[in-house]
Amino acid sequence: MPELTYREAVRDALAHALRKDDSVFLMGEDIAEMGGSMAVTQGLLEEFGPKRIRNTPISEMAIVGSGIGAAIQGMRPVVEIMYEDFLTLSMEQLVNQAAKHRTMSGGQVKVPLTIRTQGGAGWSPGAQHAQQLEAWFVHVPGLKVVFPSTPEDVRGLLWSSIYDDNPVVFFEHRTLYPLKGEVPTELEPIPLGKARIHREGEDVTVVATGRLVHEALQAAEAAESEGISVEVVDPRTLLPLDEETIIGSVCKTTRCVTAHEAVVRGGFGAELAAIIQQGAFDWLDAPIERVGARFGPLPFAPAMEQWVVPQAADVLEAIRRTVARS
Amino acid sequence: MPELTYREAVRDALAHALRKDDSVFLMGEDIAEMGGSMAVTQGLLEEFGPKRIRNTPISEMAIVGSGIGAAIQGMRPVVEIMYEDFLTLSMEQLVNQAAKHRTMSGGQVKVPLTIRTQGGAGWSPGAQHAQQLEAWFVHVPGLKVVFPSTPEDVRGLLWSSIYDDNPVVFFEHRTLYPLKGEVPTELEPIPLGKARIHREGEDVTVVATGRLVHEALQAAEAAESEGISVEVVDPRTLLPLDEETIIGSVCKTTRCVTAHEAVVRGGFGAELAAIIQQGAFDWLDAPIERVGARFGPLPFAPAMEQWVVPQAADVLEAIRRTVARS
Amino acid sequence: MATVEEKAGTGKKRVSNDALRGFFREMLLIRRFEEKVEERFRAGELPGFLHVAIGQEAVATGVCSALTREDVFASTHRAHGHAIAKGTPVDKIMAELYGKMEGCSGGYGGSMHLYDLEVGNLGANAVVAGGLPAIVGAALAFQMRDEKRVAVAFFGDGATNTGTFHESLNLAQLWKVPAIFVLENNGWAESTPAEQQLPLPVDQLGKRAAAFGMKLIEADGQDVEAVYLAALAARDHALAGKGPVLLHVRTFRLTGHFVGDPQVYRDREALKQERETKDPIRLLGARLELTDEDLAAIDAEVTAKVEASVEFAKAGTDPQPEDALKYVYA
Amino acid sequence: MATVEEKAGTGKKRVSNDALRGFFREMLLIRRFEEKVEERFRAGELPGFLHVAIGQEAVATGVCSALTREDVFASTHRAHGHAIAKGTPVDKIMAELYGKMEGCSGGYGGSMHLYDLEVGNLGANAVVAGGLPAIVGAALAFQMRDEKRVAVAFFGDGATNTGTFHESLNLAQLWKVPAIFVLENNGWAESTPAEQQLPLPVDQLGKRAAAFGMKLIEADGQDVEAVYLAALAARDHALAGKGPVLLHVRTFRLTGHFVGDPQVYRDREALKQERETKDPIRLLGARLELTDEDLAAIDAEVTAKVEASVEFAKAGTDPQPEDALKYVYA
Ligand SMILES: Cc1ncc(C[n+]2csc(CCOP(=O)(O)OP(=O)(O)O)c2C)c(N)n1
Ligand SMILES: Cc1ncc(C[n+]2csc(CCOP(=O)(O)OP(=O)(O)O)c2C)c(N)n1
Ligand SMILES: [Mg+2]
Ligand SMILES: [Mg+2]
Repeated sequence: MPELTYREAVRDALAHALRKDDSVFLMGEDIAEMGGSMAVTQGLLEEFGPKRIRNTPISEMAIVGSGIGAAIQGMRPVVEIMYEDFLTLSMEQLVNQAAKHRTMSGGQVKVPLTIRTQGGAGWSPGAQHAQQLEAWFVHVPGLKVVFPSTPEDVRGLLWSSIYDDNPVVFFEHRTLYPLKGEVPTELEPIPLGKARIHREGEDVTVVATGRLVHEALQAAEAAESEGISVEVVDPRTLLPLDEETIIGSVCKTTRCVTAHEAVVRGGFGAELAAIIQQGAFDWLDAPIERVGARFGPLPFAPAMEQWVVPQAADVLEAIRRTVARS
Repeated sequence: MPELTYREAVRDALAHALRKDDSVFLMGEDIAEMGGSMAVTQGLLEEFGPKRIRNTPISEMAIVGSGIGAAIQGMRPVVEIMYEDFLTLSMEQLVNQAAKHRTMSGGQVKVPLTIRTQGGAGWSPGAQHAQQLEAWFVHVPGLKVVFPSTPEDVRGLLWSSIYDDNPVVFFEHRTLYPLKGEVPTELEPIPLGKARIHREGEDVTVVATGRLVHEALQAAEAAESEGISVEVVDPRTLLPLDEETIIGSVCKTTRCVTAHEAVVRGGFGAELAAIIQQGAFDWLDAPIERVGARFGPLPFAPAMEQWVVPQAADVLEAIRRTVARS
Repeated sequence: MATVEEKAGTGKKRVSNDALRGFFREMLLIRRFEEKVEERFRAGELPGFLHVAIGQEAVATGVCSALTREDVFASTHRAHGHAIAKGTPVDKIMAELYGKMEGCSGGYGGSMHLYDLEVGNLGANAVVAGGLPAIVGAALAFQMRDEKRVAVAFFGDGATNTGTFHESLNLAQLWKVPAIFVLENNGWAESTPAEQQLPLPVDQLGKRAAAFGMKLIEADGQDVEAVYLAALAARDHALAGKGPVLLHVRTFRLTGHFVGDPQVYRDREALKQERETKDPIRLLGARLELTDEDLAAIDAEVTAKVEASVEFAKAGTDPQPEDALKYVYA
Repeated sequence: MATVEEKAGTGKKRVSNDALRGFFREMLLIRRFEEKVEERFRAGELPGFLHVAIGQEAVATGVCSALTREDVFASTHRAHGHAIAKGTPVDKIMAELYGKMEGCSGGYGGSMHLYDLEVGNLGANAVVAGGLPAIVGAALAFQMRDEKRVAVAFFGDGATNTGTFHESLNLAQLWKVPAIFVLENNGWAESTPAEQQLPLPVDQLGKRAAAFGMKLIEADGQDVEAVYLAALAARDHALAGKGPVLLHVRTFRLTGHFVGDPQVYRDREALKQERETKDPIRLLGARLELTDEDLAAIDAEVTAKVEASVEFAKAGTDPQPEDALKYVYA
């Protein structure tokens, strides 16, 4: 099996779709000559030309909104919002338009639009370039929400998102781009709505997303040496959510920790906790612990940033807390 | 004690603040001659004049953003976003600017801004005029989030919001405006962060917000006749949240239902459930049940709308479900 | 499209009298439809939030008559006239207002969300300017696929204050997509008059095109022929690859903002004057020198259509509650 | 403010040579600061995301020299020059870039969030155009309280494509608040050249003012005197109650978009040419006919300041991790 970085895996899925299908095209700020601010789209301009790899003005509403219009007309646009913090500028189009056209039209309209974006802390970006906002979109019927954590997943899920007939908000994590991992030789679609069990375990389930999947795996290793057996599950798709796998895992281990980089309050972990406490009520031996960022805008100075954002150690502590309950 | 409608109570708080304090002024679409689309600000133009009761263009970013700038310069603006669906247009200013200035400036800047808005279903508005989006803002450190359900609360909490030195997103519910209730003769501030126990009970706690407080009270009556004693708690302030009162109540009753009009998935009920399952783990005799809208954009036809949006009957059913668990 | 002839000797274009009579019929149909909506709302039969376009009929008819069935458009909260003019039968529109499955949006949309993909109605929008970006995208799709179609956005003067307006026109012009932006300038945003919401004098709102270097075409929105010819010119321009057009028409809202609006903010005398002098249907009727019998015949015909639409709507099927979630995902 | 004299006989204004020398010193200070930032970033000492304003010094100095301490401004991701020119000591700025408590934002902000309320810096913004609406609000507060102050927003050509820009200028003009919108047009938005992001020719971006009927003042952004005089005129206009001004200056970004940008998208030859012919510091030096000794002396002075700022910053205090949540709420 070949190895790709997370960045290359995204690019590979894009290139495959662009090759296969004339209706696929990309729009976003600086995605052409520069290859995107994260170098994800490098080389695509050369292969596919400026009509299909379109630099846009700084117009987050129009980027998403024109994607909607093109999608309704039968294209499969993949638009990029450079940092997810700037999704705040396209909420109207995402939430009132993309998510609702199908219902409002009584099923006449389809919006096969993919909105790629990225974010995350860990590089001193300050408060406006590091948020993790995926939880908002899980609250919006009509959208799908995907947040892959490995090269294999990001490639297979991006493919499925592009070919899904619904608007998909697709989150990438900035610090994962250089991460290497094996991928199938042939691009294999991964269905939306299937969780992935990264590691089996007996004592506690960690349900983690994005960067925290890797922190959780690290924490699981550490816990192992303390005699705690940890199962790590990545939902990968936040909406729709593979409740069966998640609840099944917790019923088995009887304990659960949720982990994401976003602030805890109002985060996706809340939804997970609510679902799990209901689905696994009779099995749970301890309260579900939530790991996430502390509740403040991200400060610039590295020492403060590091402390605000959750790390493997925070997951490990939560594992210990939940196991300590009898 | 005098009686006011919810609408009059909002107006009364605004008028009091405008009278007391030159730094208070209002901005929003159609709030002047027309008195706002919900007639909340009727009469204020006459008393306070067009410099302080300012009609704005249709510019939700600029309305919130100019409020931020004026607030930083020492004013206490109260801006109105006509429907909370249009908050989607001001998310950038609310989330990246208002909520973060204080931290980003290392404590130099204060943003004493109140953003009033309203929404809610029950009148066939269609999908773009009826969302309940309060949960998003609970996920944003730096904001406060208030959602009162009675005339007394809306008056006292609006006052406190205006005089709070932080940006407050203040939700009103459209169908509550005609609701009458007693209020103290003198306007009494209600501190942000204090829940209200509307009804004491022994068997199950319903934590409800907005319109659902009233549905919950109705459900509680009905449950009573079935021999179920229901406690109804309204957090009133969603951020900060009075966890002590809520958890205390559930520890007492051992069962809990959360209820809001917003869709269940990713809603404020998820955060409540996550907090309660942790804080009351050893007391809980049944999984926490969540009541909220079904997961779809609001359809227009009344029969479908009615079915999507939660009513007293849905709360009652959830109460029964939770009590049925042994 | 109606036939366009040369105005004898002048080199200017004109529309044949026959075509104008067709326009008259359609405008009156819209008027009677809107009046019926007001009436049925007052009778308590229509749920929701309704906005009629009384006074603005010439814009809907003038613009849509210049379009083909393949051309698409997005509308606003004030949507009925556009939908009728683009060819959706009034039966389906009225049924939608009654929330019936036979409605043009299956009862899911309501007055502010009329759709009809078959005739190119991409949806009315209850968010001011909310439909503009999609029109840029639709036009982009046509451009990328080399299709000879235009995409049209209707919106009001109030909408020109939104960031969405700016980003949409800007992108459209940058990429020279075949879009037409129809600015229906009635000088009001709900209760807020031009002076309180527009930094430019109301008649100069066309200057907004300058910010993008966009082609501006202007017409008297109460003169259906002028609107029609302007729309034809705009369409030609867009299809010739010369880029989008801002089509600015001055028009008049001869009723309240929404059905039931007491218009406390509006000068009664001025409104009365406007109703007398700016009514596009009266103006066209006078120009066509319609006799009373002519008029009565046309009126009877369109009124019957509207009455029938109410019957059709009332006889329609109410959706089942559980249908609510049928179309959340494709 | 510098003294303005009449240009002998012409009736035109000019700035005294002494004042220009002051401008020169400040511009060189900004330049040396920015170069030091690049150097320390490459040395791995500076965390985060940095953008320098090399080539745009005349704008910062020209505009800020026309302001009083009571006037306020909002800046962008490219913030250092503005902050220096408005009077924040370089020590405090450098300390901020090092994330120290002595920094002008206490280490909470970083390069893209420089604040200094004392001198009227309301904060740099990492969201393009994110600071513009607040400037309208600040100006509104001044207007409501009858204070003789202006509020200034800096932003780039790329920012003029945002809806936020449109809504802000529109509201400012509608209410005639004393705001100045300084459009630093360097013809690039990151890697995207003017032709790919602006529907107007790059030099005609001032036309955007027409959409609001806003007063437009233009100046050569590489000529500090011109910028200064234009800013003075803008300030007079705004304070006279005549409304806000769009101050459009054409300038040049003589480095990458961010520190470390390999500029793969940029023509090397054109960049070299620009560096040779458009450098505002060289241009001013030539005009002032500074001798080599003059130049060396000024350079030594500002370089020493910058070196000292690095020492100051390195000797600063790192915040404690738990300080992170100190200012979430007031
Ligand atoms: C973004 C947004 N803000 C506010 C509203 C409420 N609203 C509905 S119609 C309207 C006025 C629109 O004015 P204009 O664009 O001129 O259209 P007109 O009603 O005159 O046809 C307003 C403010 C809305 N629907 N969407
Ligand atoms: C809303 C938003 N979109 C995108 C970005 C990413 N970004 C940062 S700077 C920049 C280019 C800005 O161009 P311009 O306004 O001309 O300023 P300049 O960098 O040329 O000084 C972009 C796209 C951002 N910070 N904010
Ligand atoms: Mg209007
Ligand atoms: Mg630029």
